[in-house]
Amino acid sequence: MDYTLKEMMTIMAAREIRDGDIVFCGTGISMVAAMAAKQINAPDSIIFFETGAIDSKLEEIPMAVADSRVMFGAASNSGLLEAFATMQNPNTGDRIIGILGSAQVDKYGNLNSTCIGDYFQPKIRFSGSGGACDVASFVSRCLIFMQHEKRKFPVKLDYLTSPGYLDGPGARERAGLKPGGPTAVITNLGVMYFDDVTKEMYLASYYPGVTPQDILDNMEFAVDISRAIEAEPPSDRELKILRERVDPHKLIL
Amino acid sequence: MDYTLKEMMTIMAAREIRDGDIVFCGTGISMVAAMAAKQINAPDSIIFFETGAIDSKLEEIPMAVADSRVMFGAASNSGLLEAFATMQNPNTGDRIIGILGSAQVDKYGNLNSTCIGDYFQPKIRFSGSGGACDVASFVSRCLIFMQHEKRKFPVKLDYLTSPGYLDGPGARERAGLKPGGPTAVITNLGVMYFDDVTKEMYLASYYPGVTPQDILDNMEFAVDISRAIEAEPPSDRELKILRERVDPHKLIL
Amino acid sequence: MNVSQGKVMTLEQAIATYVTDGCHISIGGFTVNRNPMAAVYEIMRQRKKNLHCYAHSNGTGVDELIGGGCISRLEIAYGGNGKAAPTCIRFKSAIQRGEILFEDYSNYHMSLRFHAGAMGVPFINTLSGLGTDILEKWGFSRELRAMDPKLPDKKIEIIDNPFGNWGGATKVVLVPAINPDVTIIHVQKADKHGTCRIEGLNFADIDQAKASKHVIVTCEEIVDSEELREKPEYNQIPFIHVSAVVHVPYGAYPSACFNCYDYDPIYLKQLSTFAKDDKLYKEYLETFVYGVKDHPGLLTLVGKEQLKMISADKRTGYATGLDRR
Amino acid sequence: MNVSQGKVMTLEQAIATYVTDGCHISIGGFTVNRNPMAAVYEIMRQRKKNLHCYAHSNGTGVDELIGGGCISRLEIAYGGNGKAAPTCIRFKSAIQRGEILFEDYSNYHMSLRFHAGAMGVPFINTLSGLGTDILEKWGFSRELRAMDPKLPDKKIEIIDNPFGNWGGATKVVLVPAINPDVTIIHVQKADKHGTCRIEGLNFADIDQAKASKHVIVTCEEIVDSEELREKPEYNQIPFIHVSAVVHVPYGAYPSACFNCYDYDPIYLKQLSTFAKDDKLYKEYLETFVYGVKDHPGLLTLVGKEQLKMISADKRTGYATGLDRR
Repeated sequence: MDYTLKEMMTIMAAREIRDGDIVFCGTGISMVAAMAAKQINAPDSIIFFETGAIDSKLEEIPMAVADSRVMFGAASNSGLLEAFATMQNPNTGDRIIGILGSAQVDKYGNLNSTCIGDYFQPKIRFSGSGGACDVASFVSRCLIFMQHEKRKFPVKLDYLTSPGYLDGPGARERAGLKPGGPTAVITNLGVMYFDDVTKEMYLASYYPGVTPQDILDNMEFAVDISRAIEAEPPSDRELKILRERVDPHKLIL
Repeated sequence: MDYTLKEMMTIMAAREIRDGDIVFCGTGISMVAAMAAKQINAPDSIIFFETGAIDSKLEEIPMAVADSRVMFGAASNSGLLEAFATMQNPNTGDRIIGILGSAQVDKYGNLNSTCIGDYFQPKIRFSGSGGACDVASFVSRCLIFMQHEKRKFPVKLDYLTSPGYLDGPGARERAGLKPGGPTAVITNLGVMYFDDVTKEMYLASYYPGVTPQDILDNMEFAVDISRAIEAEPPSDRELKILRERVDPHKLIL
Repeated sequence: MNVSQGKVMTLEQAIATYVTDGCHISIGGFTVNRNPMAAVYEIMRQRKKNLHCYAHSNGTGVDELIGGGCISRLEIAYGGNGKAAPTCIRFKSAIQRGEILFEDYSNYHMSLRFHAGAMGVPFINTLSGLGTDILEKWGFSRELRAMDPKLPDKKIEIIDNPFGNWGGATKVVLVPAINPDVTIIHVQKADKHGTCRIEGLNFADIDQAKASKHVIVTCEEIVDSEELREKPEYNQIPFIHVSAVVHVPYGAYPSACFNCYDYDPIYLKQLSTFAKDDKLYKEYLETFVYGVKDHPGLLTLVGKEQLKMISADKRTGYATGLDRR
Repeated sequence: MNVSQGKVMTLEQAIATYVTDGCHISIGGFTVNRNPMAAVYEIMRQRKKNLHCYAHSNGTGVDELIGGGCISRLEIAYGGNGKAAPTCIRFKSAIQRGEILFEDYSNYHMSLRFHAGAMGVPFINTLSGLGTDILEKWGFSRELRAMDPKLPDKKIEIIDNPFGNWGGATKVVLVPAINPDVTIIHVQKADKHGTCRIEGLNFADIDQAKASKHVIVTCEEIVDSEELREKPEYNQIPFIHVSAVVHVPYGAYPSACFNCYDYDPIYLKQLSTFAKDDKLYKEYLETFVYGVKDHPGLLTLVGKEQLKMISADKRTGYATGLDRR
């Protein structure tokens, strides 16, 4: 079956989600990925929003994390304070996997969603952290959605909004953060993981039709490509569920 | 009309409550005093419990601040965290008047509700602070109910559970507490206020049939009696409301 | 029953009384939901200036206040609106053009700062943001902070954990309390004394309200106190915190109000087109904000058809099947 | 729908699994309301020992656990029960005889400590207790604290306000977080996954539950998830925090459960008489606690008449006109 890049990215993210995971979702593709995981490979995962909704039914795709669609049929509706406490909490925090997007990511998985240029007089201003910095600070695993473009994978971020591995091994702990950190960067070309020892990004898989060199050409910094394999494209079953059950009105995909 | 000492004490306390006051109540006579004030002289006062009930209807007298009777018909039922925040809050805290009981009170209005004797091996152990220390720390005015007995008005407390004026003028501020502090000590013999300058307890009024000397005889420390007047006994109206509407079943009085 | 007589007033009166030029303000809601939009537009119509605004992710409301030129200083976690405008457009341009002073936080930072304000403590602590520029870059300088008694001396402080590594933390970030002069929230139900019942997510409305000196509640419905008092545990804000109660049906429009109506995708999409062009946005303001007398005036302009389209389904609380492309 | 299958179990099984000798425990409720009494009595029947108990004002439940010899260390704000026993009697005698290690806090201190535990921060701050012996006198010595990794190094810490006198505070008290091994609460309604709806005051149950590694929920009724999910904003504890769900009608008896039944003034009065005399209390335990197989056994002993007497009035949520002298 043919598939779009967005569908590929969604399925690659969904596959990272496991039964029992509590999935912190943003809007857009991250929400679709979480919904897809629940329908396809992790029925016992729990979708959860920073606005305070837990295990929402999501009969329709929400367009924002405060959309009334996240409130309907949830196990509990509370507020921001409770939602972030759930992430910082020693017992529930470890079960959470965050899904984030960003304007820039560096080789240690640090994210910038604040601005391009000087912070005080930016060339481009983005929305800012929202809950991203909090999630990245607290939870043990994070998936990051990115468009693979050179300027989005810079050597140095214009602004460090959300902590990845900061400046390398042990840096999170030295800064006072919980261990954990980013797990995977999922782009329109491939998927990158982080090395257990160096905490640097490396290419784990590239999509059919993409070469590792294509990927390197689209980043400011180089990554190890020696471990890369070609990614398994979405199966017919995965695509069918995605199209028919998750986003039938093509609101996001 | 004849009246009991308990009725006298209740009315003396009720008269200290003003319209607009948010009254923090404990159990027993303090609750009856708050209920009486609302029926008699301060209809626009608000009764409030550390358990989180605000403006409870109190169709029946509760026997504990967690009694289901405080939950019925309240404006809001929350929990301890919200209740104490209301007292520490800069906007609502100043409107609160606390009513406390205690095993001992010293001349600066500090209270002991923890133990007699050594803290670690006490001769008598009491219930401990509960919310008393919190209320005494936060709110701008406090009424204290006491039985007038020598051992209950000691020169030095066995344990300082709830802060009054600590060791005198400026001590609360030096300790880091909010200004405010105890307003009146209401006993079975009379009512004591605190001097604006020295922060020491002085006799403000004695009940009909009691002399200032009777009161001094029942305290370890001496207080200024030069400003004392005879207290106005409960009026017929006050007594009628107290008996017919506040505690018709004589659960407390 | 209580001292809260006389809190019910018109929106015009409530804004004129409690929102003064230069005051510190926060509004309730989140991105496209339960923003007190009627109040926001009234603030704009009354041409309030130099507001110091505290926002977590208060979306549309904050963006319009910026667009209307009402805000001069902004503490914010997220200037976005979901799909309608991933980055709020007037927010973005105001910052890029250097028109407002701004300072960035995370959503949890801002929630905790309101929580600290509501609790009456000077700060609260978290592990969020250690190692990031959110802690490093201060939008308000030390000099400005030292001069202005309404600003804390520092944006944040990091201290070592005085309890060793208790709780698994070696150090913590302290964020200072916020106590706004006024907070405006929009709720489904309130009584005339100001006790509120919020349906659906409460976002940070409760702490925002309790942290504030004055609270203006706009509501879909003013209900009898007795009705709310049948289930006191579902009334999140007791009347003691509230200064003004205003009955404003569709008071969150064009943002959503759970169980009442959805956000209006047509209005929001149009707005995001207008907002991208100064001239168009000016025309939009002249027509939709300054050009109407009050919120009912805006609703008339929008038309019954469009309001009917977003009316909430009883079962779901939103407009099921609404065309949101 | 989620990973919480298989949480429904018997009370015997839940206590045997999650309450182990020496573990750190807290129970829900306040003085005479919503104490998880069925669970308390089951703990006593299973002869659990050396529990480290965290209590604000958990009244009857804590007093019985002390009476049953289950508790060796106690952090507490208030050992009292309202009118039935202004000072809890077995608590009082255990302390006077030096039978347990204890440490005093205020109710807000304990609430904040659970709140910090639920939030995942090492401490939280307040102005309460400055200048008092609650901060001065430590029940657990520095030596004991240094030896036991489950205790913080210090009872409390006082620090200067790093933000000057922001918030009107020059210094603050820091109280360390509590993260119990297990918390037991009794609620009116829960689903089989553990999502809870508490009616009436929640006391500190929510933070106590969220701060704990394991949570045992006993409930009057196990209801369908769909029923609870119709009003998610009224479900205070989502299932992700809960380990065990046990259906125990009258599970708070002899304490009250709002909307279900009142406290039993006869039982409590009798209990306070028994508790004052070691021999009588021993007989009481043999008959009412160890002498019955389970909670239904206790209820049978008490008798239907007495239960009927305390059954809650639909309008008020308590037993209107109950003879409570």
